[in-house]
Amino acid sequence: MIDKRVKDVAAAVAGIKDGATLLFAGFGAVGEPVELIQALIDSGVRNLTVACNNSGTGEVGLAKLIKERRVRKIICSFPRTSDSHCFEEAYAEGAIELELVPQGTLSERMRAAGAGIGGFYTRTSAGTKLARGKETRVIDGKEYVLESPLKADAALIKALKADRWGNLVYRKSARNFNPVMAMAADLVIAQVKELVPLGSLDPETIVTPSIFVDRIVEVGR
Amino acid sequence: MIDKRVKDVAAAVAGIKDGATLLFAGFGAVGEPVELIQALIDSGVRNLTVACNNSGTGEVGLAKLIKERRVRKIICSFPRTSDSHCFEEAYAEGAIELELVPQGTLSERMRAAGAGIGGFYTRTSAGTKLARGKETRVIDGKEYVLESPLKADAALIKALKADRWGNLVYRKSARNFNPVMAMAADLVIAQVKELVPLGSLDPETIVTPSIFVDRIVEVGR
Amino acid sequence: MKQLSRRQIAWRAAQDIRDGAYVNLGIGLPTLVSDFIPKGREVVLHSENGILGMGPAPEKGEEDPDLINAGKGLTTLLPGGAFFHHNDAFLMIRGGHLDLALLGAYEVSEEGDLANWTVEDPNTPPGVGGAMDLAVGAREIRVILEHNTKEGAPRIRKRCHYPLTAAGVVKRIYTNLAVIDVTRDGLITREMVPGLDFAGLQERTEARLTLANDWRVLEAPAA
Amino acid sequence: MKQLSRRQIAWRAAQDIRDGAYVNLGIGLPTLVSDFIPKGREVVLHSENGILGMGPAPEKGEEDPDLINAGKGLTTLLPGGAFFHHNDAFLMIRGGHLDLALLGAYEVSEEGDLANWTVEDPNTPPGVGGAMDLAVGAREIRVILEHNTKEGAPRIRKRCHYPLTAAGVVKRIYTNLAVIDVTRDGLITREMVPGLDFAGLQERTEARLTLANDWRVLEAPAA
Repeated sequence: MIDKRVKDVAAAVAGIKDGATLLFAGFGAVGEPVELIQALIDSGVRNLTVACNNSGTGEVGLAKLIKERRVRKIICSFPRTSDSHCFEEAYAEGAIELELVPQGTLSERMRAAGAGIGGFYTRTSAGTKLARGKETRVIDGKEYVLESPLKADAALIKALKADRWGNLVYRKSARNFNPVMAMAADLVIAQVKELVPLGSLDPETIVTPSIFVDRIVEVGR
Repeated sequence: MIDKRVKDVAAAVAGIKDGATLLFAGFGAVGEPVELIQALIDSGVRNLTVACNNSGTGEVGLAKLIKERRVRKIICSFPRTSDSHCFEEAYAEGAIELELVPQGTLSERMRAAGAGIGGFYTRTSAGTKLARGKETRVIDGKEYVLESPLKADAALIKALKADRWGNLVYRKSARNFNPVMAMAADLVIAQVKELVPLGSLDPETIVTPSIFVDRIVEVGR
Repeated sequence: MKQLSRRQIAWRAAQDIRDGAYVNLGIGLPTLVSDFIPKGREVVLHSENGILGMGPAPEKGEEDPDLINAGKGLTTLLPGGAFFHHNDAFLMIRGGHLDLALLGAYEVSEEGDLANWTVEDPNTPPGVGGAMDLAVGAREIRVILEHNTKEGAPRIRKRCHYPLTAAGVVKRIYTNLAVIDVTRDGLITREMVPGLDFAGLQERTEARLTLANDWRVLEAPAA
Repeated sequence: MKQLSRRQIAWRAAQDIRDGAYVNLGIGLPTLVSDFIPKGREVVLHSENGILGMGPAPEKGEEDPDLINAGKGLTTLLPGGAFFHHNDAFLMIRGGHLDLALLGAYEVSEEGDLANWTVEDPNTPPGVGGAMDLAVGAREIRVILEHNTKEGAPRIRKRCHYPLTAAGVVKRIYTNLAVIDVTRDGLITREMVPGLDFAGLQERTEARLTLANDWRVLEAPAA
C-alpha cells in the first residue's frame, strides 16, 4: 500500500543532511512551508544551500534559518522584501552567499531539472550583468543565454490538501513555486492543511500528481 | 469587452492561409478537433505543414485532410495507428513528407515555442538515427541532443468547456496535447462542447488560462 | 509648469491600454495604473505569482492572505480569472503572451535600453525579481518614471549608467513631464505638460529628443 | 521444454514490480502485465497521454471514449489517479520520476542497447511514439520479448541490427525462455524454463550468456 503520510514534521524532514541543497516554496510568506522549515531548524542541520524566490520574512521560517546562520548560500530572485532583515544582516556580515537569478529563469531551471532537460536557452538576462560568464548563442538574430537545471536534494512545499498517495491541491496564489519545486528534488516533502481520503480529490483538478511527492504531513493550516 | 466566441467553425478557421504550419491536438481520435479540421477542409486551404501526435484515423479530420492531399508535411511521433490508411497511402505515393519526432520531444518543442525558450538539450534520441545531423553536447557525462522550438501559425484544439474569455477545461485523457498546443501558436482556435458564463469555471481548476486562446466555437460534442 | 502627480502619470499610461489586453503591471508606480483603466475596457491583469484576472485591492473584511500580487499586496480575482503555478506564469511572460508590460525604471536610454533592477548600492543586496523576464518577454514594454531624480539628474539618458535589465526593449515612456516614444528615428516627444516648452524638456533630458509635429498637451484629471 | 506463453511472460515480469512503484507499461505485450500484479501491491500505472493511476480495462457498459491508454485501448482510472497534459506526462518520463518502464523490444544487445521502434521496412512509415523518451527517462528499463523471431533468429544480440531506441539502458530481460540481467559483467541468466539447459539457451541467443550460480527454474501459473 502506498502511504506517504508521516506522523509529524520532525519525521517529515528526517534524513536531510548538512550541506544539502534545498528548495523552499512560497512567494514572500504566501505558500511558505513554515512548519517544515521550523522542523529543519530543530533538526540542527546546517551549511545549507537554499533556493527560494525571496529570503524569508520576519523571523520565522527561512528568515529564522538564516538568522541562525544555517544557510551557506541562497539562490533567489528578490532577497529584499518588506521585512527581510535577517537576510540583510547576514549578507552585510558576509555570512551568506547570494546567487541572484531572474525569477523566470529560477523557475525554469527547476523545471528543467524536473523534466530531464540538460540546459536551455533563454533571452532573459542576455546582455546584462547577470549573464556574465555564461555561454550565449544567437538564435534567429537574438542573443540567448544558456541556463542549467537546478536540482535539489529535497524540496519543502506547502499545499491545501493531500491524499495518502501524495496528490496535492493548492489555494489561490499560495500555489506559486510549489508545483515546480515538487518536480525538481530527489525528496519532496509537503505540509498540508488537510489530509483527505484517497479518491476524494477530483482527478481533473489535481495540480501536483502523486508521482512528485514523497512525504506528507498534516499541519492544520 | 473580451469575447472570443465566434459564430461557427468556418469563422473559427478564417484567415488560415495556404502553406501555414498548424498544430492539431489529440491522441489518436481522442481530443481531436474534428469539426475544426472539417471547416479547414471546406475552406480549401492547402500545402499545409501539420504537427500532430498521429496521422489521423479513418477518413475524418486529419485523415481526410491528408486524403485530399492538402498536407505537404506531417510532424508526428507515431503515424501508424489502427486505421491510418489515408496517411499510409499518401506516404507510399511520396505525396507527403514525414518528420518523425519522439513524442516527448514533440511536446517539449511546442512548450519551448510557447515559453520563449530558444532551444533545449534532451537525452531523448541521443545516439540514435533520429538525432542524425543534430548538434549534441555532453552534460555531466551523458550525451544530449539540442532541439528547437516548434512554433505554429495556428493551433486547432478541443476542450470540454470554455467561457467568453477563453478559459478552458478538458475531459479525462482528451486533455492530452491540447494545453501545450494552446501555448505554441500565434492563433489558437478551440472547439468546445459547451460555452459557460464567465465566472462559472473554478479559477483553481482552469487548465488553459484565457491568455492562450484566441477564438472559441461551441460544437456541442 | 504643471507637472503630473504619480497618480496622474498612472492615469495617462492607463488611457493607452486597449480593451481586451493582457497586461502585467510592475511593482511600485505601475501598480497604480489599474485604478485608472477607462470604464468599459476589459483588461486582464497578470501577476508573476500565478494569477490572471486580478481585480482591485480587497474591500475591508474581504482580505485573503493567500491572494497577493507581485508586490505582495493583497488583491482580488475577477470572474474569468485563473490561478496557475509560477512556471506557467513565466511561460506566459517569456513566451510573448502578454500584450503589454508597464514597468518602473531607474533609467531608460535613447535606444530603449532599460535599467530598473539595481542601483549597485554596496550596502543593499540586489534584487531582480521578474524584471528581466518581463523586459524581454512581453510584446510591448512601456515604462513609467519620474523625468528626473530628486537631485534633478535626468533619467532618460544617452546610455544607461545603471546596469541594464534588457537592451532596446522600451517602446514608450510616461513621465511627470511628457510622453515619449522610442523609435528607430530616436526619441519622439508626443506630449508635454502645459507651461513646459520643448527646450525646457530637452534641458531636463540627457538624450536628444525630437518633437512630433502633432504633439499634444499632456493634461490629466485630478487623481 | 516448457516455454512461457505471452501472458506467462507478463505474469513473470509483474512479480518483480514492487509495492508503491510508478510504472509505465509499453504498448503491446507489456500492457498485459497489469493483469498480473500480485494482490496487495499498490502500483501506479502511468500513461504517456496524461494519466497516472490507470486501472483495468472497463467492464461492459462502463467504457468511456475519452479515457484511453497509450495503446489507444479503453481504460479506467483508480481512486488516487490524476489527469494532466502531454507535456507533464513526458516531464515525468524524461525527468526520472518513473520507477520502472517495462517495454517491448525487437532486439536487445549484450550492452543493454534497445531496439524497439523500427524494423526499417521501406513499405511502412516508421513510428517512434514515446519509446525513446521512456528508454532514457525511467529509472529502470526492463524489456519483455520473445526470445527468438518466428524464423528462429535470436533477439538478444551482440549488437542490435535494427536502429537503436537508446544505448545501454536495459537492465533486465524477460523472455519466453529465461530471465536475464544486463550487468557490467555481461548478461547473467537468472532463470530458465524447465527442460531447457544452459547450452540450449545459449544456442538460441547471439550474445554470450553467463549462468548465475543461484539460477532458478522459470515457471509460471497457467495464464
